[in-house]
Amino acid sequence: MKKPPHNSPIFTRYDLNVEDRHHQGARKVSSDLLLQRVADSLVTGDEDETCMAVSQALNAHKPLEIINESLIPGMQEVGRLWDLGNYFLPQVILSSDAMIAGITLCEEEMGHSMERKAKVVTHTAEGDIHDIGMQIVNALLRAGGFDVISLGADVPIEEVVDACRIHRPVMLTGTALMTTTMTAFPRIAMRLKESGLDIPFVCGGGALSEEFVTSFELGIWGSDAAQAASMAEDALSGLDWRQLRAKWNG
Amino acid sequence: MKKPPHNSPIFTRYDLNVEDRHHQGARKVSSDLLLQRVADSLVTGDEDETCMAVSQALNAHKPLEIINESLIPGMQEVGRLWDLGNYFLPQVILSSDAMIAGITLCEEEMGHSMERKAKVVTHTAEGDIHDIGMQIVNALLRAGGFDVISLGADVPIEEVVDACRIHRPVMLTGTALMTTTMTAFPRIAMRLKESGLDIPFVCGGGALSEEFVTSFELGIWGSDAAQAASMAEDALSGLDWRQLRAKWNG
Amino acid sequence: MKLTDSMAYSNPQEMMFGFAQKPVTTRRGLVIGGGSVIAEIVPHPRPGSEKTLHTLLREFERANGDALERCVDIGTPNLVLENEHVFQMTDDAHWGREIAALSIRQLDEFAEQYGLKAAYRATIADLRKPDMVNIRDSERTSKVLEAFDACAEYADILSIESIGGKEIFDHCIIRNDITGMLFAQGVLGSRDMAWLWPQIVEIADKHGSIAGGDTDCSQANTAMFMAGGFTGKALSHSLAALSRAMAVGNSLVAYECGASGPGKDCAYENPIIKAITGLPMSMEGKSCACAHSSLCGNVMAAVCDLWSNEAVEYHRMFGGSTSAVFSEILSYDVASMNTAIQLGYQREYQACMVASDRYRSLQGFILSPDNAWAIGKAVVDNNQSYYARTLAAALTCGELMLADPQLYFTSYEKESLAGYMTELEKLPQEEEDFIDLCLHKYAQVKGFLPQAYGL
Amino acid sequence: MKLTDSMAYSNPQEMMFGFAQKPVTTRRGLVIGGGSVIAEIVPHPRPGSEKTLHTLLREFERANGDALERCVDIGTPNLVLENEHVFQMTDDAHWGREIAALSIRQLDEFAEQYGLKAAYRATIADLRKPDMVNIRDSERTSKVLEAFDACAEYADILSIESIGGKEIFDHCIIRNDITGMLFAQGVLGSRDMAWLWPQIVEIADKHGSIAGGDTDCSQANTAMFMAGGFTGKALSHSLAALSRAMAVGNSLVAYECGASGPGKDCAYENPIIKAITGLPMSMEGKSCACAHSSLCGNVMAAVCDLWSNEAVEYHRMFGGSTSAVFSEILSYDVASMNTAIQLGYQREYQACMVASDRYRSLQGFILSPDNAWAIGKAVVDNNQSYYARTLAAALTCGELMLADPQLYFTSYEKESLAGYMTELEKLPQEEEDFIDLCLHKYAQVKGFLPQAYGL
Ligand code: B12
Ligand code: B12
Repeated sequence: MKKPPHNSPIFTRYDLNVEDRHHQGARKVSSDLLLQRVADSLVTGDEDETCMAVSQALNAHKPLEIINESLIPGMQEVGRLWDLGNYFLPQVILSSDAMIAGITLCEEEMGHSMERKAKVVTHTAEGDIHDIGMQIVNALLRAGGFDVISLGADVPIEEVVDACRIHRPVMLTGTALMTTTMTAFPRIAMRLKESGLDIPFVCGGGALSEEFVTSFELGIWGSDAAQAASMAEDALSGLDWRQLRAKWNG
Repeated sequence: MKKPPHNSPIFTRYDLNVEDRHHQGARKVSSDLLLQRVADSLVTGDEDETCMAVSQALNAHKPLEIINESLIPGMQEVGRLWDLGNYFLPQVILSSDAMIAGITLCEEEMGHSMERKAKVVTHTAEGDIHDIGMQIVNALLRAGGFDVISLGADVPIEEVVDACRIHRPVMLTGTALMTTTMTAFPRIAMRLKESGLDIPFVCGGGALSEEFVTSFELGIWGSDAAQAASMAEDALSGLDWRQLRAKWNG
Repeated sequence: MKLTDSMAYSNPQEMMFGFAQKPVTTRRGLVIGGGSVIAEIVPHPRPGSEKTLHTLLREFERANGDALERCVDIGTPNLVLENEHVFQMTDDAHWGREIAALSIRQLDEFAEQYGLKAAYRATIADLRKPDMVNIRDSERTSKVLEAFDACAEYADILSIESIGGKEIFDHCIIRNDITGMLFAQGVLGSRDMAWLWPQIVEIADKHGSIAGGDTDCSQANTAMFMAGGFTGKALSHSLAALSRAMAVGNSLVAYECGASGPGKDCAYENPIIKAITGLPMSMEGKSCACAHSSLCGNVMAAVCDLWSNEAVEYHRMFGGSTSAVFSEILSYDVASMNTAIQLGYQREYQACMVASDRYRSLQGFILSPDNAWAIGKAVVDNNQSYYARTLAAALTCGELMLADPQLYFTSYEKESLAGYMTELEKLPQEEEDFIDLCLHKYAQVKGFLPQAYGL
Repeated sequence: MKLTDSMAYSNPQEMMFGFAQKPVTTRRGLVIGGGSVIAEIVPHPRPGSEKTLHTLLREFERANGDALERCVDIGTPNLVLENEHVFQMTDDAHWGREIAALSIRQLDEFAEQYGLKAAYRATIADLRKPDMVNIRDSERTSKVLEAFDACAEYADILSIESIGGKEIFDHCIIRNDITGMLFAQGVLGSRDMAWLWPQIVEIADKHGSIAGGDTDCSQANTAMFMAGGFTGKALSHSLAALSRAMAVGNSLVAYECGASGPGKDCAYENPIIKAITGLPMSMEGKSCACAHSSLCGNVMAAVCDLWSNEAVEYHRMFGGSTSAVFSEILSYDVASMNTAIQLGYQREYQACMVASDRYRSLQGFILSPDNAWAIGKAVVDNNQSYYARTLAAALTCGELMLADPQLYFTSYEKESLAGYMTELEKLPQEEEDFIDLCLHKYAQVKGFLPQAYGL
């Protein structure tokens, strides 16, 4: 079958145009070789290597040191590369898996689990089984140091409200990919208001629009899972839903 | 340039498929030759011929007779052929022009204008100059024997409300072809309610949907100009906007 | 002014999509009609967004941005972005200017960041409704010209859908009165364009913008739209086809006044205009179903240089906003045409587009390149007057339809067409006589103001 | 069950849109794959309309009616109308039945009144989310089967987008884990279809309906969708391409169990399936941009038998409802393909569709007929096991991409692809060994239930 001449005006490979526009590697996070090795293993997202590196480091360092001076800064590097557009999603997920494994080791050593920043409840709308978006959100929130209580997919409204009543999270997230299921969110928001729970409710998922989410109280629209952690940070720092909406939407 | 073989599965000429499905001519409306000639001239939509036929008939018949026994029944035949799908729009418009000319002659003879069924106010939405739909509606309402007060295109809300206050029509119509102008209709309806004018407000035009029009009080959705006259008849016979909506929408 | 007396193309076979005899290059270096077809996307603001300049700017920022982003995401090399003014943008030139400026900023960002080559077309709204104002001398008239001046600063291309003759046309179209339509389209419309377009061209030149072109949308498209599909009962398709042919006499004037193309998408007479002028033309067909249905969805692509969706209201769909979705559909439409050119299969591809619709409908038939060219030929061979060439276009159009045995008519269409032809054949030779006849016949039409046409 | 060991087409040049080796005829006499391409329109109900059966019926009545009306208005000879079940229609079989019955009534009315030939496809929603229920034995499982039985009474064609393996796939896709994706698509998905499809075929036969086919939408389309366009950063395009190739091992099972086609529109693996089976396939590309974007909008038409919009939510546009608008767009798309066939230009036309996207993206490249055929060949040549053929599909797909110098990669894509290939090459020979490996590796994945796959 005939083929068009090279460089014909049929399409443009913009991915090649912008390639290595911003090429950058991970930065060094520690002068200590053992700690740097832990960080490196995170950056490559190699869970086994992370576990080995952490156990080694535990001979010379306190668990908390390892967490604060290699695992967390290492993960921050990963986040930076992702923000830069150098890293793709799976790299971030793998790093976060590795970090969690590393932290678990440290926690065993400490004999108690480390202090998480705060609780975040996540779920996928009732009647909706499209939960990949939520899974990404979960991973990125965990990577950000939050205690994620994920209710899973197709979660009844009541269950969501109860979970908020019990856990008092700094933030609630919802994912919906169907216009026929997203209608659950305003109802959840209403029930939360009724129960006096003014929790910022970040809603995302293919079906949602900024218009829709900002049309009900508590609602903040999330266009990209990558925003989840920073939004939780904001909530943690005391911004209420109106302030979050003002900052992230519009 | 190559042509495809005849009857190839590229398209189907459905217009030919259904052609002369329902072929019918106009029915006789009067045994009186002069009156029938008037009716015939209407059916062919020949205004000059109608005028001649009417002046002739006036020698033998009372003006009101001519109106009631040839002009009106003749126009009814036209309406019937249009409903059957035998007649196209222009044929109806021309017949209605002819009828109006004929009636004018009779009125001159009577020395006073004939009793119209009732008043109907028509307009095209503020900011909208798409008024052909309205022009069709005007012609068909006149053909139906109604006294049409047409405010024209791009009519300010206040003007519409005032016209209703002054004329107290049995029905108000609005036409809008732009989604950016149709928003005037709910506001008109509201102002009418405020002024205690519960006039059925039939809204049509490419931009409108049944959902939209039935979302505000007084609103009745008109999908086709051909409905206007029958709707006015219903209003005249005492149906209120709710009953009209129930009958024509949903 | 001397009317065009020759064809740019010596025969229809020379005409091909993506190629115009006189390509146009925008100030951003986008070449139109220079060997490839380019998508022209037209987003339309949602109701309510026109309430304030701020909300309308936001709306266009979104709609334009979504279109540009989608083009980058799927690899569309070039794009023309058109904003058809809503009332407010022309009524207040400041609005038009701000939105043009915004759009240009967006275009330049994408050019800078990705290398996407694009152009911006501003289509001013013709607010001069003839039965409401004196189209040559009214506040609305000056507003239209101010809007042109304001947008020309930024826009790569300027257009309008002028509505001269519309008051007569509307009166006649619903009365099956082809004489009046000929008067409205051929005489009044042409005279209005001859008055309006030199001013537009001057404004464009002053700002280094391109005077694109005009369309007889207000008349021929009303006819096409009312004739509708195979179940339509509002108008005969033959009248709509004749109205299309008569549109040429009208739209051609813009180019005779110095418009250089790309012509306006909704001008379905553009295949004829291109045959005459050799200028690049924007056209629309199947992928403008979002704006209105047509019976010539494929054939319209046969000789297009830009390929448009006419207008789509900004809304979410599962696949993104309508602006993104239709950019993608248009992009792939033109990609296959450009591939055909690259592979040397453009003739075969064109034949498929034409044969798809040639006998589907009268509109499709007369807009097939060969017939379009023949109508154009009649226009230039009868250049004694606007009237003469418009009448010739209509007569030739009718003869072409009657001559092809593969083109079937319902009995109603056959009768109608016969009727129109006899009516046309009975019309006077000279323009003056025709004008006198019409001035008398239509004196009573609401809002008709002969002076507004210099009559 | 013995796995397919031969190709229906002895070479890719034999494959052409509109022609399937084994055409299918519906109970209404519509022939699919018999020499012309037919549009498949898929309207989707608006949010809120699912509240009651009454409102949902009204919604589909409108959406279906608009599509049929538009086809008559523009002269579309044939149509396939698909309703993709929303949750409620499958959850309560009565709803599914009522809507199927209504749709059939509408089809028959139009056939009677105008002679429009159409068919109705009911696509049942697969509610058996593996990490929530035992997909072989749960209330949802029986509901799915009941829905099939209820709709088979009326529907001309039955389909489903089954989701076996999805729990593992979702876990692995976001972890760049191709081994797990191979397990999910090749082993789990295939075993689920082998369990599910004989039951569907039996139901279809009982009612004289057609068991259309399945799709790996739940997996390969998730990958394609996440890889996105040229600015996407969620997933590598090479992984999405490999996932597409692996989808064949999965979707093919439905046909091995007796499904006869037309395959499901969203199965972008269908060109490969058609090469293997010779059955008619529904495909989607540029005109399903309303449902999602893609980098293979034209090439997907190269060997399609039905041409679909995947799904469009019912809404008003200027040109009518989305259902009418997309029926018109699809109608003209297929009209030009059918014209090409009639003129004998189908090869040239096909070449344009293919060359438009062949080097635009990896997905477009591997779905070009020649590559699709080659991947199919690898599948049938390695029919020892589901695992073996799926692995072969992936490896061949990777080799094809690496072998063509005109196909460019970003460095990230190059690295990624190299990585996947080495990982695949290291995998065990035998299916049992692979299964053991995976049962161990993914034992901890939330909701993974080996017994649900007979493991
Ligand atoms: C994969 C897929 C499936 C998979 C889902 C697997 C899974 N576990 O998720 C399967 C096969 C199971 C499936 C089933 C169905 N699907 Co489906 N599916 C898709 C598809 C192709 C891709 C969705 C996806 O995974 N996207 C990738 C993820 C990552 O995107 P995302 O979730 O939106 O998340 C991103 C952002 O939104 C954001 N985000 C998301 N959540 C949050 C939260 C926070 C806090 C923040 C900050 C950000 C954020 O972050 C992510 C990016 O970083 C879409 C196509 C489309 N156009 O969307 C259809 C689609 C969603 N499905 C659709 C349909 C109709 C169905 C079915 C009903 C089909 C059927 N008849 O069987 C069933 C649904 C059954 C049910 N009750 O849910 C329709 C929905 C139509 C509608 N009503 O809106 C779509 C749109 C396809 C279409 N065009 O018709 N589907
Ligand atoms: C002809 C036309 C024009 C003509 C109008 C001439 C005239 N005097 O009407 C002209 C050229 C002037 C024009 C101008 C413009 N137009 Co214009 N125009 C059209 C077009 C092509 C056809 C409209 C038409 O005549 N239809 C035929 C009539 C008979 O249909 P109808 O009015 O709907 O009436 C039928 C039914 O609705 C019903 N009906 C109507 N009223 C009533 C009332 C009652 C009581 C009942 C019972 C029934 C009923 O009966 C009729 C059938 O029997 C449409 C295309 C489209 N898709 O609609 C665009 C369209 C309406 N125009 C459009 C636009 C954007 C414009 C402009 C802004 C373009 C510009 N930038 O210049 C300007 C508008 C300026 C302004 N402020 O109004 C858009 C509107 C977009 C939107 N926001 O919704 C459309 C939809 C085109 C598009 N796809 O973008 N236009």
